[in-house]
Amino acid sequence: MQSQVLALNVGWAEWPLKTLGVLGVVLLPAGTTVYLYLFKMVSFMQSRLGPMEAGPYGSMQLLAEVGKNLQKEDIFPAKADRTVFAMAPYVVLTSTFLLALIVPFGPEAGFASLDTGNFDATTFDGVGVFYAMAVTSISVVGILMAGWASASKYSLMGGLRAAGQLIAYELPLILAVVGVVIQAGTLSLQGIVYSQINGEIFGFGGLGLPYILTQFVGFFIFMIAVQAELTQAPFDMPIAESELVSGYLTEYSGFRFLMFFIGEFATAAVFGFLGSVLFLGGWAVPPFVMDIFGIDEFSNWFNFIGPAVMATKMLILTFIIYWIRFTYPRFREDQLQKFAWKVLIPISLVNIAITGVLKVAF
Amino acid sequence: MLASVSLFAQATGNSWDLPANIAFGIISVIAIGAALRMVTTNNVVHSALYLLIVLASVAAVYILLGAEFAAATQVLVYIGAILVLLLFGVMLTRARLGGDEDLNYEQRWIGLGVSVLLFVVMTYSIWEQYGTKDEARLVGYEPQRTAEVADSIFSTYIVPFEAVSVLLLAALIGAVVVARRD
Amino acid sequence: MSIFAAAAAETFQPSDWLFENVWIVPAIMAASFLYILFFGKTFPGKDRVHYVGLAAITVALGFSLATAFMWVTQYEDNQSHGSEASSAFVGEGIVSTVEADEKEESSGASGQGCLAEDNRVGSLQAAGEDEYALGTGLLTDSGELAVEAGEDGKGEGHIKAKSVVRCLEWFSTGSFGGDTAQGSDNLTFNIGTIADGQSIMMLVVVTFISFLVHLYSTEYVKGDRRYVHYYAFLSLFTASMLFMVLSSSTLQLIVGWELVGVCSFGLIGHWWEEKPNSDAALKAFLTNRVGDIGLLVGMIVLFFGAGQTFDIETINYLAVHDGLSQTTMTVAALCLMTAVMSKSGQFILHTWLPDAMAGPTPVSALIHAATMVVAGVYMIGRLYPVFWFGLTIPGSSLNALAFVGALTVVGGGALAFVQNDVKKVLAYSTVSQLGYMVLALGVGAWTAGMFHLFTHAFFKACLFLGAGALSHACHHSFDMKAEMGGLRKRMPVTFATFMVGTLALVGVFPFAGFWSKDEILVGTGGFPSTNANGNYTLLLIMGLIGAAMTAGYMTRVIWLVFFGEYRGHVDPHDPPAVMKYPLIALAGLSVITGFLNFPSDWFGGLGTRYGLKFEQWVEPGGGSTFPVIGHGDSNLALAVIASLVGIGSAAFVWNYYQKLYAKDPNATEVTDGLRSRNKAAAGGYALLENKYYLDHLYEGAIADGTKGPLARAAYWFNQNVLDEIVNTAGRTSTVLGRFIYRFIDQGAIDGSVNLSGRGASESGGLLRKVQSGRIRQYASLMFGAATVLAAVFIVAI
Amino acid sequence: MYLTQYLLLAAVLFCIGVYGVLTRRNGVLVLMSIELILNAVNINMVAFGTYNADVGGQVFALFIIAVAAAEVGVGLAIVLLIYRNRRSIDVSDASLMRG
Repeated sequence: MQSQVLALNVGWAEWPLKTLGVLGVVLLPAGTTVYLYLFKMVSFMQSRLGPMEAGPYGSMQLLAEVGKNLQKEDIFPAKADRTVFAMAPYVVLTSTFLLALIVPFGPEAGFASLDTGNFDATTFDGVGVFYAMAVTSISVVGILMAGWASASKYSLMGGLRAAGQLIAYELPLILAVVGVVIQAGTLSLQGIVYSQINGEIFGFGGLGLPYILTQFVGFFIFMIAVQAELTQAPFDMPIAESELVSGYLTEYSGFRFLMFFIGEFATAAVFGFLGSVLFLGGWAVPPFVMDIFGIDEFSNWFNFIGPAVMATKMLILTFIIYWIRFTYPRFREDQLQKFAWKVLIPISLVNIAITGVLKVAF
Repeated sequence: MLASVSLFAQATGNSWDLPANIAFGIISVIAIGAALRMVTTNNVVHSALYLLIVLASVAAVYILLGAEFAAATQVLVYIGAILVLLLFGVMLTRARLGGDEDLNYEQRWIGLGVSVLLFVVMTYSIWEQYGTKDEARLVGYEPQRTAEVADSIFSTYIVPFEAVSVLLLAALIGAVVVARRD
Repeated sequence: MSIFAAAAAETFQPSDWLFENVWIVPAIMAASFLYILFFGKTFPGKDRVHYVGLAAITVALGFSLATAFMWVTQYEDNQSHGSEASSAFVGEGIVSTVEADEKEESSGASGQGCLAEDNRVGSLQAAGEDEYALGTGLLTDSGELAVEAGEDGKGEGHIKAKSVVRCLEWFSTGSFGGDTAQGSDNLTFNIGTIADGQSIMMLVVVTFISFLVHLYSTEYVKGDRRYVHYYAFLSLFTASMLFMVLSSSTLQLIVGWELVGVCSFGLIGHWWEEKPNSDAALKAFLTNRVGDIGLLVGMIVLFFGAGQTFDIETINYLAVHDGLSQTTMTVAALCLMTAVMSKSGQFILHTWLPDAMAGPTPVSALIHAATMVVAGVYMIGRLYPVFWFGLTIPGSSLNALAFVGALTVVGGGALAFVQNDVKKVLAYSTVSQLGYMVLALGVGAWTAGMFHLFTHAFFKACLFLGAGALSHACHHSFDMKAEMGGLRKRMPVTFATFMVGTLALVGVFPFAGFWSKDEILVGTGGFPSTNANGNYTLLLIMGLIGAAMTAGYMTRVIWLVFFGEYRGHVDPHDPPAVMKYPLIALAGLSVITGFLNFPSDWFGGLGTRYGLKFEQWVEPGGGSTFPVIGHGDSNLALAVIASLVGIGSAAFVWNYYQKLYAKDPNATEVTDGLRSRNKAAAGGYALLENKYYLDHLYEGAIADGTKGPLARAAYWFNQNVLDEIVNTAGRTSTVLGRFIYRFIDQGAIDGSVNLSGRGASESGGLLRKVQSGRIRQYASLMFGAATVLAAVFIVAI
Repeated sequence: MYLTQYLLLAAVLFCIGVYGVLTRRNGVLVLMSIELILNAVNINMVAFGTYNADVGGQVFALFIIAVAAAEVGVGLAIVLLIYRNRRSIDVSDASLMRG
């Protein structure tokens, strides 16, 4: 019974702490990635001077940007549907927060566990991954709301395009993860981490078995789908500046624009967390490292090291996301849809079939 | 809100009833209010958004009932797919901003009468059958495990499952055939 | 160490990842097939699609070689470790040996979960006694074979490897009622693999020949109109052949069997635009259908006979341990024999095989010489106990299988003399050699049969690919009388490899065929002091006649193709490298593979140390799922006689053509020879030329013979019986109808119909007002009515 | 916790859904109301499943969700078709089947 309702098994005193924790998990990586990648890395990559004025080496630039956006006037377009217009960014952020809620950062470090059944680290059951995929899809509604309520045809077109794209890439995202779920034999995120720790590569257990090795097809599809879910280039058709003048974001400014902006980067970070749990072994370090230090995967140490490990892996994955974003030109709308339906989905289905056969065979 | 529920949970010695009842009360008030607004509002998109609230509340009810997989499916399919599809439909047909006065049928008393009658009959029969009888109590129930759900779908309910998959395919083809432009 | 040790041979369970996962090999080929099928046409430049097939077969070949290597290594390791153990067993005598065997058995069974454990262990006590009886060196009543292993010293001290079986549940059914081998009510069908010497040997043969054929085909079918199709079928064929070879249940075997049949059909009819080709494909398919019915019936008989199981090991186990009644086995074996006769071209169902040469030559080499046609032989080997006990002629120690084989040896060989098409000569030669294999299995020389299968695959593939090279050079013709001759100097490499293949086929020392054929002849036991199982003097003589025939027709081919004057009108050359190297590789193997199983008493110490390796590696271990099989002693005198017979026959034919050449350099046959002078000879020639009139028999006598009378009978039945019934019925109903129309229809029925029609029309007019067409109104009515109905129920109940 | 309260919640939602179906003119809104009805049914399914400690209820709720997805797909296709032909999705206008 305790495990049943995700929110109720938390002592009441933990609530403020956990709330702050979720805020931190969503906002800190968002800020980090914005600063590291959007300000600094892209400047290096594109050989141009990035922000250098605010603070030493431009380190205060982030605060300056936030401050600038907070100061701006909160504009509602004249014909806009004010309630919906105001609600839209919150809906998008809700999706991100709900997603961040279930990421495990250590054996017991996490905000909410959706696991049911036995908790003895051998049989995990629950709806973790499925929940993650489900809450991802909430953001579509927020985007449609933003597009519609702005009372602008650019926004509407951008919103519809974004929704179409998000729905189209939701499928490969889910299907890519199914391979991992089949291999781990559980939907629980914690269970997936443990099964990667306990995995063996041809009898060699020193590395565990990060599923990126066996599910590399799934990993590629996952990363591509994430790229599209985040509407990052080359999948940034919905906010195409040159033709849709920023799509569904056209009419947003100031604080609400900031919320969308944070939502985008925070979602990237949370997907980075999710990707590292699913494919890179989560909060764990390779078992041979554990052996060196004489600890095992149930050790309390991991409640402290885990978040750092996760952050490292997340930064690697988000690096890839932004690297691709700043490298490739934009897809055309029909190419984008074709790519999802005719390439990614068939490949991921084949991947699932092969994974299933191999799971039964080995 | 949930914090207060949790507080009650501890105050009552982890007894399930009180916090769950409070949670249920809050959820049902939200659900019923949103549902009422959904059928009365004059704005199609607002109506769809109220539906979103109802659907989310229903998902919460599922969690309260220990059906977590159904809850996740509710969110994924209803909110992620069906509602988005409905919004698409609204926007492709008549996404008018602001109110729309002729959304309702003039003679709404017929509908009102039928539904009130229906409500009275259903409430009466439910209350008559279950009421606050002891055998209607939900005590100490376990959350239903996802693995069990999967097992029973692929063994006991395999035939309905296959039928549903065929139905989905048929609906897919049917929708394409009906809506294509040629 | 003697009788006892050999009778209840110790076994060990090889353990390796490769044996557990041999399914990967067919899976690779199946993946390649699917890839070529779906993406072949859109492959970047579809004339390069062979890269896919080649890559797949290379990986598969690597896997099979690794598997074979691992098998051999484990075996050899166990010999060095296990020799002390085996001597320990001898000291304790038979009882301990059997017990050890039993332990092995039960642990093996529980480890794999394929065999019903209780079933197996329960009957082991009896089994032990059986083997004891066997050990006394007598023939038991059930016709089991006693072997005197002590004297030849071949099986001594060798610990056989147990097969590695791996099963997964394929599907299970509800109860059929009654007890099943699985012990429960539900029938479970397994899909799995058997890795043992036999299947691994086939794995290597199939992948190796297939690899060479893939390579060879890149040149041979280059620019073909169905290049993609061709490679897709090659992959599918390899996959399904391997699937069949590795199958652990008879159901799976049937699937593989039919799949190779389909591939054969598709490849024979590869150029289906030409009528003879599609006819040949149809003929092959239909002839095989005849056998397939036998296969199905046989397998079903075995399924029920063995207590509702398809598991091959279980069936074999039961067959060895009296678990199957003699009748069951006889019926099953006879039915399965039909399948073997059709697939492996045994006399009288061999007729499709020569016609199958309509397919592309590399395919003939792969399918119709080296692999698919031996599927039947392989099945006999796989279900050997069933065939062995089932086909034993009651009251004698003779086996019917052997006679079928011997008949095929001679019958097929004779036909090869009258063919002008070099591929058809080879096809009949294949028939004849398949006869040898079946003969060997029939006389109880299992190893000799399998060994001949093994060597034959290499040299026959060599010959076929050589024939392909000839045709490639000679304007796509196989007619050795019209288009060839004197090619020795023009195509030296082809000549050399073809010659090696021929020598191996004829059985000249030290080529491969010599060793395997010699073993078969020894195995018949007809020659004095060979110590073999049976005493088939007649069959030995037929085998020797077959050897002579082989030498004769192959000499004829060699002379007509490579000697004399060139009679064609193009300028033939040796083929390009991708075709040449497979030939050379196969020729090389045709020389050396024979040494895998040279007798242990030859070449002094070399023989005892390195001889009979094939036997040790391939032969199944233990008496639990396999009848105790015997090995005849090699006999130098028999080898010399067989060689002399061959050489004599070759010399005779050579002399004939040499004389002919002296008379007229361009002649290919005498016009005024024996045939024109002697009526009997002419008759014999006509008989051969018309292939014993078998095709006429099938078409004229059986097909037409049943067609005509059947049609006439049906016509008569139709005219006199059916029509009469129909007519009478018609007349009666006319009379009846008139009556009914007048009195019942017009009066009663029409009246009521009109009345109800008026009623409906008027009530419809009333109800019409409700039909407003408004969905909302309908919905309101529906919900309202439902509510009212519910309220009524609540109140009423 | 009583089973009754879930059933009553479901009954309320069901009746609201029926009211929506009966009073809305917009085709899409009618579809939404039908979704509401289906959700009410699903609550019943899951509640009875939990009540009887049987996953069957939840499984059938899943089936109903799948069927609802199919229904919305086809329903919206029909609505779009009507809109394309008549430039209106008022279900009151679609009364060609008048007797």
